[in-house]
Amino acid sequence: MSRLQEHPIVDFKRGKEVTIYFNGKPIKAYEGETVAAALYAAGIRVFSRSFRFHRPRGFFCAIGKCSACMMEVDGIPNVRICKVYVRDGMQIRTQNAYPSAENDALAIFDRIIDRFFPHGSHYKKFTSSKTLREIATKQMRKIAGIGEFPKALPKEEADYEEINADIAIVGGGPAGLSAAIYAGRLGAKVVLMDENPYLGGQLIKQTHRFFGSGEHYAGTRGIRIAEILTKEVKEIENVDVRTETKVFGIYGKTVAAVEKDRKLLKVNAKKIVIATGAYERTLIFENNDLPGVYGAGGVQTLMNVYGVKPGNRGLIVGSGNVGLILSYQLLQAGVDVAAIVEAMPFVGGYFVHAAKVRRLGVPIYTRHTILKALGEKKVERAIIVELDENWRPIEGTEKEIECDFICVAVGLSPAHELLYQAGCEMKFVPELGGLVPVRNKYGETTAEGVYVAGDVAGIEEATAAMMEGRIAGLDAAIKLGYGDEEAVKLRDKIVGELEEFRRGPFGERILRGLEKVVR
Amino acid sequence: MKSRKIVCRCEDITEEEIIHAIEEGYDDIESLKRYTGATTGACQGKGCLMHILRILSQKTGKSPEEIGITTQRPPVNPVPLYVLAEGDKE
Amino acid sequence: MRVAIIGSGIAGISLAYFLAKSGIDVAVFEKKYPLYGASGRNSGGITLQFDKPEFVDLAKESLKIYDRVQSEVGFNFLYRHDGYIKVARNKDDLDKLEKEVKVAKSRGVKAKMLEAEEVKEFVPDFNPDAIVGASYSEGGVIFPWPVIWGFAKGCKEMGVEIKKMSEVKEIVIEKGFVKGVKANGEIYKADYVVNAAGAWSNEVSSLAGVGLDNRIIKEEICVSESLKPYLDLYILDVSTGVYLSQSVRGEIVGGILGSEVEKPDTSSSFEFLTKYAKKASELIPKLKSLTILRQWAGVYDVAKDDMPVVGLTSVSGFIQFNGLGKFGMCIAPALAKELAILIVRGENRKIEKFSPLRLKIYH
Amino acid sequence: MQEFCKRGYLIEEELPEPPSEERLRDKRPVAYIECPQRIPCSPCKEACRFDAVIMETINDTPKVDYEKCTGCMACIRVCPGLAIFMLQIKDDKGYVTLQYEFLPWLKKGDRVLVLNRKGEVIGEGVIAWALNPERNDRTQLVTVEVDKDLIFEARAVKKVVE
Repeated sequence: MSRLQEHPIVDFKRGKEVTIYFNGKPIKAYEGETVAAALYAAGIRVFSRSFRFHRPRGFFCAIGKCSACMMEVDGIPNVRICKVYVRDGMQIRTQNAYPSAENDALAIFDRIIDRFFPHGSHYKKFTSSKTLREIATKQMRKIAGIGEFPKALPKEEADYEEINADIAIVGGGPAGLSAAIYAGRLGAKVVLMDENPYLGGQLIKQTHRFFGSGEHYAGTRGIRIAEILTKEVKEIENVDVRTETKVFGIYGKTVAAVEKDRKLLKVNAKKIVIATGAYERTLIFENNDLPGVYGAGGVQTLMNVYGVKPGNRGLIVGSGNVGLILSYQLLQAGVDVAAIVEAMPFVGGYFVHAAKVRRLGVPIYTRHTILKALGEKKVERAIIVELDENWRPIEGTEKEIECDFICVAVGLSPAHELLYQAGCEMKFVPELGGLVPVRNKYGETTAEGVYVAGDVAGIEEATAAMMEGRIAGLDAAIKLGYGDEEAVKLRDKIVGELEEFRRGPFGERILRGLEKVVR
Repeated sequence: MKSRKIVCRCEDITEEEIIHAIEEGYDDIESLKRYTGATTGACQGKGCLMHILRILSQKTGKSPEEIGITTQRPPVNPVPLYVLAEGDKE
Repeated sequence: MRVAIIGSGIAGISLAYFLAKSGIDVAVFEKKYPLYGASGRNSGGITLQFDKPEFVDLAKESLKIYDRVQSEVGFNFLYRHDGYIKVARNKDDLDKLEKEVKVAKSRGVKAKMLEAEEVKEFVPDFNPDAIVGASYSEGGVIFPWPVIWGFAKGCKEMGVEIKKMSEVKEIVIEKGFVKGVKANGEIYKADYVVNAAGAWSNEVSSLAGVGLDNRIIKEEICVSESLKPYLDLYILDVSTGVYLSQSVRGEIVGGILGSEVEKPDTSSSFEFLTKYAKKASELIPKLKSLTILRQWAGVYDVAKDDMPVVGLTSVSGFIQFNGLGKFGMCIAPALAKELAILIVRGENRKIEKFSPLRLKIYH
Repeated sequence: MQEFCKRGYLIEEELPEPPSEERLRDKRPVAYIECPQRIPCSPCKEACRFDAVIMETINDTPKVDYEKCTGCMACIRVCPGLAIFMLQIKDDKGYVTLQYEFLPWLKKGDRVLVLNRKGEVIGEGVIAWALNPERNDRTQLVTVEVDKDLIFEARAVKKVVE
């Protein structure tokens, strides 16, 4: 069993034991675990089969944003089991695979489909006669489609609530929490929404001590900072905190969300702070879809939140802070780290993070990248290769790495969707990680009254996210008439601190990016 | 298992197929999206939009800014109908 | 003879196909990318049941054209001839369906009325108590995207140039005669300019100084996550405007018939989602267990008398091909074939009744 | 980009200037900070009550005034980068105190393998002192007794599994 019984930093509080049924087979699980974590702990790696080639797909993002873990749960199709908590007697079935995702007869497609149905042939083959086209279309329909039409109505009773608020804050991570605390303290009526059952966003997975200044909890573990900020926000009664609340759309100044998968929440706000963080970047290499290839965040969630070991020996791709910290966290969970590969000629993250793992014997291959993942239904080995100056693999430098999982930690991209919906002017800024909004120094975007803070404004440290959150929260409340000159002074003091914080070499790249978007 | 470089995990599109579609003339992001189906699957582009942008930029020589991205529509994540129905206050 | 067509939707692209087949030199000017307009945003519903006999004939002819073109260009439009059901929730709407069924049958189309219970034979989980009756006719679901790509493929193979990102900013007219169009700063000489710009037709018409005040309708639509085959035919609830079908890829595609707007606008609204979810799940309760993956919107234009606007105008060489309303996919190909004849020969009595000169323009 | 970022570890010439022999032989250990990169991080400076850690701005590398340093270990408790080591020499024995965050926790008397900055085992050592992890939010401080010449080599320990 790959459940961690003990961990140096995190105490895993396992709930009552329950039994869930996976394709009819009973599986032991503990309340508080997601179905995905429970199946993974039971050694199940293949969660679904891909749409066209029927390749095996498994646990990947762990935050309900990809399609790899969609299954039928109690008769309801296309449910992402990484966001569903175990309940006793649950019936879980894999989809679009016969007899099951583990052993799928249609897996043959992966070998033959290129010869008979190269891409685009659904439009270009069997077109000569009407009958031929109709037969082909009927067959295509049968093969297409993922889940089956629902066999049951939802169990829960739906509900609806409409709230009018001064400030709606989307995302309860370091940025959103800071915005809610500082706006709430000025008296503004705030609604803070986060899709997880816990507040703190990324912090909850960061078991290491944080960098930055003491004033922003530096030297404290990420998970402790989450506890501190959560306590602070819950003490302010004019801040209405809604967890397990997924915001799905912004329509003008209306924020629409689904709370606890059963209540439709409509928040009409005067100001909106978008603090939805970022997604993991994926990497394109051969068999990058094999179960066992994970984003770093997915592994951190599985290991640091649900206490399930991702495997026994991992390869880490990318030596930014995330890759380096993750390697250290894997060692803490008793998981071996075969190596860290980095395409650049030098380590991407802070040197001290590299030194931490180097002195524990983890090799770091700079100027290297992953060429392919190997394995029948899950990762069994990986091939890494050396790169020349213009980033091209050098023939003959291939090395085989024994590993049973691969973590891709090659950076994050801001979650831009809601900003486009709100009508913000956006720009593609590589230094900030991707698509970010134009805004002023208080974080207000070109969409009047819509603010942005944290990684969604540009990929940076959690300390910067907290500062940006405080500034946005203060400015939004001030513009609504809350607070006095003290509040204005505090806001401008933090703006100064943020500029100071970004003045080091690591801030150079951020400043270059900000020049393109801050007006 | 055949060796493939998967760009769009939800619609199962390889890098080779994306490049092939661009060469066939679907060389603006909206046509490429519709012809290959990339970014239209269950994750609505969260895993592949940035790669599509990169590949298009490399193939057409245009900057990501010129290429632009597909229209970002609600909902950001799938929304249950039975919950939405509760909001119809006719 | 050179023809410049403004708009690469089903109207513009099928006209380009027919003109090219008669050896005419054609260029299509698309403001954005093919499928940007209504032709790329609709749910592909194909019906042969209308309250106007002209529409039934045009729809029958268009279906034949689709079949022929798919073979000619070697492109499958993924059309499924599984039928089209219209349901009514009140007596008045039911009476309208009865009239439509009569008109359809009078033009040789298989159509009949259904009791509420009978709908369950076509849709297993249908809730008969939600309606008072229904009609069934020939028709089904086509996939609009390959339709446009298929025609475009045929056009390109015949030398037609389809210019993306080429908005026509000016129509060059000298002494009442069309001389060409200006796009991306270049003049394209042409003897005929065809206004097939859908919801933007009023704007394009004013470039030629020809009055046109078609109403602009915005319609919102959405898709669920992908499912195995469940719904074969197309369902339209004429009382609430809600329609449902399933795409070949497995998503349940659904929307609500549109309402008039000032100018083209394809933004999404919260109210659409809640109304659609309520009304659609009243028809098929188990839809409640589905999730909506994406919502979007399209815009189309319809003339004041709800008839297509096809033919010559006061400015010689400037031709209208718009006002097709929500039936573009059903009737455009047949109209395009006749309009091509009108352009080549100079007159075509078959489409006389759709001439723009019938319209009294107030602006 | 500095050379050490290509390797992931410091070599001889890149090490900060060491404390004097006399300070090392004092009965109080001295803080030795291996933090060569300018990053926005200041907990060590903020934790020190004796102004022994010098940093003008948050982005400067920390410099230790070995005379002012009292060996109180406030800084090593909070360093996020695990970059601080307390050094001391008694007779021919050297003592290195480092942060330890692995299971099983270490106890006085445990025999451990001693590793250098490249993760190579350079000998064995004995744990002379171990702080209860609960008293420092799960970062145990352990002092390993090694040969006195190794105090600028010994940078990590692994419990010898009997």
